[in-house]
Amino acid sequence: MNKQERLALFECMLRIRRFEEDVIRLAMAHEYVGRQHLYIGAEGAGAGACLALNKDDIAHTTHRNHGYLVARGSDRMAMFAEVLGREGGTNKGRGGPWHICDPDVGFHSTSAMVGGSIALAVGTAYGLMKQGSKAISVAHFGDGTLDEGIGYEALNLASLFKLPVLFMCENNAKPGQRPSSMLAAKHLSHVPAALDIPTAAVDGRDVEAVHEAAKAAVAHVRAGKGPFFLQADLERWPGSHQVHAAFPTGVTDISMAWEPGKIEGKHADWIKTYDPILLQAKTLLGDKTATQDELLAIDKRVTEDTARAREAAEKSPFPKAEDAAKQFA
Amino acid sequence: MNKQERLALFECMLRIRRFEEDVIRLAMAHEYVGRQHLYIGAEGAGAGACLALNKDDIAHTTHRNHGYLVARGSDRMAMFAEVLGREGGTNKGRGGPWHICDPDVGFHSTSAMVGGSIALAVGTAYGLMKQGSKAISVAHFGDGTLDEGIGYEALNLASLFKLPVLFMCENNAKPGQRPSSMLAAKHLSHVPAALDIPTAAVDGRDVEAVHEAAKAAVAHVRAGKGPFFLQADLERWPGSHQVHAAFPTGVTDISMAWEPGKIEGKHADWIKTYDPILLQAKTLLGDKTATQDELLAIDKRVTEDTARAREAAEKSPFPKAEDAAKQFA
Amino acid sequence: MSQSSSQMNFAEAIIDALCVAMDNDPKVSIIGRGISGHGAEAGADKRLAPYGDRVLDPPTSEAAVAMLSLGASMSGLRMFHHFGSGVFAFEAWNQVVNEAANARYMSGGRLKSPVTYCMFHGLRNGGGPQHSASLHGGYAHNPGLEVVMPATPADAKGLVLTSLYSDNATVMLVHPTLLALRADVPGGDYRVPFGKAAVHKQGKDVTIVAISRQVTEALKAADMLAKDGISAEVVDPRTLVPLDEAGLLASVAKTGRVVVADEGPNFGSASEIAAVIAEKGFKSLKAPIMRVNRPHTPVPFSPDMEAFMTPDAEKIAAAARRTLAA
Amino acid sequence: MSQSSSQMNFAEAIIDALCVAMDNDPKVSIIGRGISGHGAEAGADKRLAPYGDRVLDPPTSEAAVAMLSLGASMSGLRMFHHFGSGVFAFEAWNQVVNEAANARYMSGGRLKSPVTYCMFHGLRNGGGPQHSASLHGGYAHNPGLEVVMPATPADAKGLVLTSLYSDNATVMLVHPTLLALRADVPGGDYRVPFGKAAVHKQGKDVTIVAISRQVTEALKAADMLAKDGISAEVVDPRTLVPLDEAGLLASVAKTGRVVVADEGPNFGSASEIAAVIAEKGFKSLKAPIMRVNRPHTPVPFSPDMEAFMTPDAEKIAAAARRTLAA
Ligand SMILES: Cc1ncc(C[n+]2csc(CCOP(=O)(O)OP(=O)(O)O)c2C)c(N)n1
Ligand SMILES: Cc1ncc(C[n+]2csc(CCOP(=O)(O)OP(=O)(O)O)c2C)c(N)n1
Ligand SMILES: [Mg+2]
Ligand SMILES: [Mg+2]
Repeated sequence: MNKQERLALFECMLRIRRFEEDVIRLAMAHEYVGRQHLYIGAEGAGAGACLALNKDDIAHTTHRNHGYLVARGSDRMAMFAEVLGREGGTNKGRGGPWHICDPDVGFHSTSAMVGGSIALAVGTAYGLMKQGSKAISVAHFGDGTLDEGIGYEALNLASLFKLPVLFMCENNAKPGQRPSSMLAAKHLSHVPAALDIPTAAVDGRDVEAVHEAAKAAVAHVRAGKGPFFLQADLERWPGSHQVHAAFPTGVTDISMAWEPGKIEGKHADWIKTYDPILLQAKTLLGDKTATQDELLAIDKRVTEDTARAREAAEKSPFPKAEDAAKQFA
Repeated sequence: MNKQERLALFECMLRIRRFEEDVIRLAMAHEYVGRQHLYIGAEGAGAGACLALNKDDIAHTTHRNHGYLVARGSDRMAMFAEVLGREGGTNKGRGGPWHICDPDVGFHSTSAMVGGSIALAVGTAYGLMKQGSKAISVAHFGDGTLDEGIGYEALNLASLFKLPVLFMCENNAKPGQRPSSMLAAKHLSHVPAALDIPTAAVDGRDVEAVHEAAKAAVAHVRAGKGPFFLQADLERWPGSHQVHAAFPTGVTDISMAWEPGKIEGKHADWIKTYDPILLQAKTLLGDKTATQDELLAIDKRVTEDTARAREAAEKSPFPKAEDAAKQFA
Repeated sequence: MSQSSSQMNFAEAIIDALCVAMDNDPKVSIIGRGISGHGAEAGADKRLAPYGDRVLDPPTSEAAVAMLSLGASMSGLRMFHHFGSGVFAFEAWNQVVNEAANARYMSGGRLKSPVTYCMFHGLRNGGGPQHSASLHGGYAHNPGLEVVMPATPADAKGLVLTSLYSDNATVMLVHPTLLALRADVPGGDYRVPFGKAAVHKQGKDVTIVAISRQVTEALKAADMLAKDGISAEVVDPRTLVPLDEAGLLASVAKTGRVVVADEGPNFGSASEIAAVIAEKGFKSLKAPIMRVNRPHTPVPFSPDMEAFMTPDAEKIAAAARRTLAA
Repeated sequence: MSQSSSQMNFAEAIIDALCVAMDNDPKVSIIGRGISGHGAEAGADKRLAPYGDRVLDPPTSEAAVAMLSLGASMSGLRMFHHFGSGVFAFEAWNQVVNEAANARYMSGGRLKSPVTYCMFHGLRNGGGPQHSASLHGGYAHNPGLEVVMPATPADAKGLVLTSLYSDNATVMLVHPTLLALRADVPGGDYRVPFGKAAVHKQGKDVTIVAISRQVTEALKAADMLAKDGISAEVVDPRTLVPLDEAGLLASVAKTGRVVVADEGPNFGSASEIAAVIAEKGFKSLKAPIMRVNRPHTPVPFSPDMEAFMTPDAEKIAAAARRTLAA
């Protein structure tokens, strides 16, 4: 990968991180309704996969969807506005944070039902195939999807009809803490493999490894060889299910990549070992691909853009309450 | 296996065959409502498996359920009465032929939903385990059950919680004719195997082979080693989905086992190659375990018992129509 | 190619509508088999053979297959999805009432979901407890879906075509005992508007609101009543969502008496129609609103018991007489 | 061990009932987690810890897990099964409405199916289109199930215990916004009979029939109305199936005016209650039957829009005034 590509991955992860941090700020500043499902800590998987797609490829995501949309360039002001239920939101405030929808950047319905996105993505793949499109379909989902029978059914349909769909599974199941899946399979990939779907697994912390694996998987699917199951293994971010707005691992300070002494607190180990952004920053510096100043400059730009979008969203109006009863004809 | 065991298997298969033939006669004689799902042709699998169970083991079946109930000694008069919707039926006429229920011989609810029996059987296994019973649970189902997500979920639950359940799968899927399952797996057993469940496959035509395999599988489950998946491969009987009462392969004449010349008609090949009763008759005669007269004597007795039960059922009364609106408190 | 107006049965009318749509629009695609049922009318399906892989026979995976149709519809196809027996669609309940129903609204109108979920419903002779459910009330109860219930071959054709060209998810419920019903059916791209009730018979003494197969029974009941000099009006809403409240209320304003005939259990369509009239038509009511629907227990297999559960012309006529006596 | 009559919140009352049942009967077993919800009341679940593996935390496989509970109940256990958000139970719709609902009847009464399916329902602040469904109307529509909806901590305890000891499958729907509600709750094995409405407030001018959370809103509305000298009676059926028709009709006979308050959409519980009164209570009616329930569209996330969708005291009081003006 050349410098430009690698920095693009870095910037993409930062965009996601700063976006989610601002979602937490919104939740603190406004009487925020609904539960947050943040993408912090999974940026390596999301950025690595999304940057391997073409603009016209269509993805379906779960309720933990912000990262993918930011990665593919959805308007952040409209996304923040949706998080706040404003008329200017991606879904005019009707959907809310779990259902952000942006066909302009290749996102159709996002389902908050475990097992929803994988089956919709199979349907999109069917639709693309029937319409003779060169685009492919992508399902972003977590290991929990394989607990649901519909996840299994969807894999079977894709394999049976050789549909152009990439199954992008983020596995953060972990014995000990209640995992998000309880599968008797010794390895998640045994399920797609049993249904004759080729699989690969990659360390989700390593954005560059994910990106390479995703490019190969996308090539397989685009070549008409049928579905592919790519699994990115992750360590759940301590705040990934938080009910109340908080920064359990603090606001990310990328200089921790070169000043590890700054890392502290009860989740210091997670930050040191699992933060994909700090990890890539280290590699970029390590092999002299980038300087600290370059990384800080990217961060400054991203942070400011994000804040501007958030502030615009906060000022934007709510929809008219009585329009709730209007269907879209 | 000693002579007694082998003849018991033979008689059990005949009981099933003569019962189903009389169901066809009932359907011809009465304005029969509902569709028939007959067990003809699968007797090798049903008899072989059921005779490996203890009386207190509990089974759940699909709508193709007659064979198992007959095999385990359910009162045939009450079964015929249920097929006719009479008050004296196993379910007081409320359930009908697809739902025959007889707890006295170890049959709880039979579901007509594909995927129903397997999941109920897992629940029964859970209940037996919690109550410290030595009995095991059995799910009788067809390959179609693995098309349903709930089939996969049920397998996962059984494996996760090491439940005492035998998965007895009758596989009659066949490329060419529309199969009863459309699974991308190269082999059905890859699905339970992916979920870490031990599996075995056996030729469902060979009642003695099924019986040996079932005994081993039952021993595994009863020993507390968790679930086992046993697959019996079958060739679908030409009438297995018939809408109108008919004898596509004629009324079985066991002397065809020694006078193959009698076999004729458009389904002669099925009769020659796949009728488990004629096949076992040949082996029993071949190794001199039984004489033609012994087999004919068994058949005469079974046929007469069955006819008596059928005639009694035909004379039995219908329930009071208005009782339909009464729940069972 | 579709024929010009001609006699055909209900099953043929549905297939005719699908052929018209597929001929006019390459984006129309079908999932399912046995669309004409398993009886004598099943042959109608043969007309679909020439469309090859535009008709997909799916595995027995109702939930994922329902989502396949929904996802495909979002990506530009117009999907006609047939579940077979409606009870199989229970396996895809979340996918229809919580995914498809919300898809368009939830996106702020940015996504279209032109998918039509079709299925057989109701008491069908020997279905027994697990194959006799009425599903229309349940679908209508979940906002976001359009719910349509043709009672005649012409409406079957017209509602299939209107459903296919609606950008919201639609559920169409067909009573298997209607498949053989023959009548005149308009040719070509014939559409029946949603939310417009059909008055099958004018009358002045009592309004019989009937749905799906009960329309046939209501018309029989009207004939029985006519013999006693009672003039019954038979109104069929045709679509439950949207519901033509004005149409129903207009009839009630004329007659002042109402019988609602629907096969479904309580907490359903008959309840809703009665409730709407009790709220918005109260002033014109001269007598209690009678419902003729199934008793609130599972459906037994035993034939006489099933008949006891099933609304029919006699029961409707008796209810009409009760309102007139009240 | 259960306390003698004492103040506790709704969540604690449910847990108390479960502890009483498990202490008295080794066959009682629980499937699920988060029975007390995710709010401040969640702590109540801690009382279940000592029961160890009599409480099973299942995978996210709603359909098969629902059948696990049903099968286990047939084999002798008394199962309390909690789905969490009711919308997740949509994934097990067939298993509850077509398997559990029919199990006992279909067997001719030979099988028992003592399983209680519990879940959270309704508009809960920010649930958005996919997490705000009302499910009670849908369950009540499918015959064979008993459907119970506690509105007070005492009823929550008493209905849990009655459900556990019923040999038919029961569905219990809990409104998450009620979990913190505190009130006096009887100790020990306290049972609330099915099919017996509770009159929370006597009145003579108008009957407000309210369910679940709407009981609280109806009582607030009654206070508002009292200020204008309007005397409202607040009746809570408590169980939808069986429905205490006589109890509702007795109140209507007294007041002649009715408002039905229910969060659910049309074609549901409010419809059924209105229909029953329009048929069997018609003679006593002086005015149209008003329903206060949610508009028939999906539920938007935007807070003011959600509030617009949600029935509350103001809307109930306004409806009551309309019936009195009519
Ligand atoms: C059908 C359904 N059942 C249950 C839930 C509740 N739920 C929300 S998130 C979640 C865990 C999902 O795990 P996974 O898909 O791996 O995502 P993760 O949270 O691990 O990123 C569950 C069970 C749901 N949303 N949908
Ligand atoms: C949930 C559900 N979907 C569809 C059906 C319709 N159906 C009845 S039998 C059958 C095939 C079942 O195949 P299998 O289980 O292998 O049994 P077989 O007929 O081959 O013995 C189907 C799909 C059903 N009964 N239930
Ligand atoms: Mg996960
Ligand atoms: Mg099969």
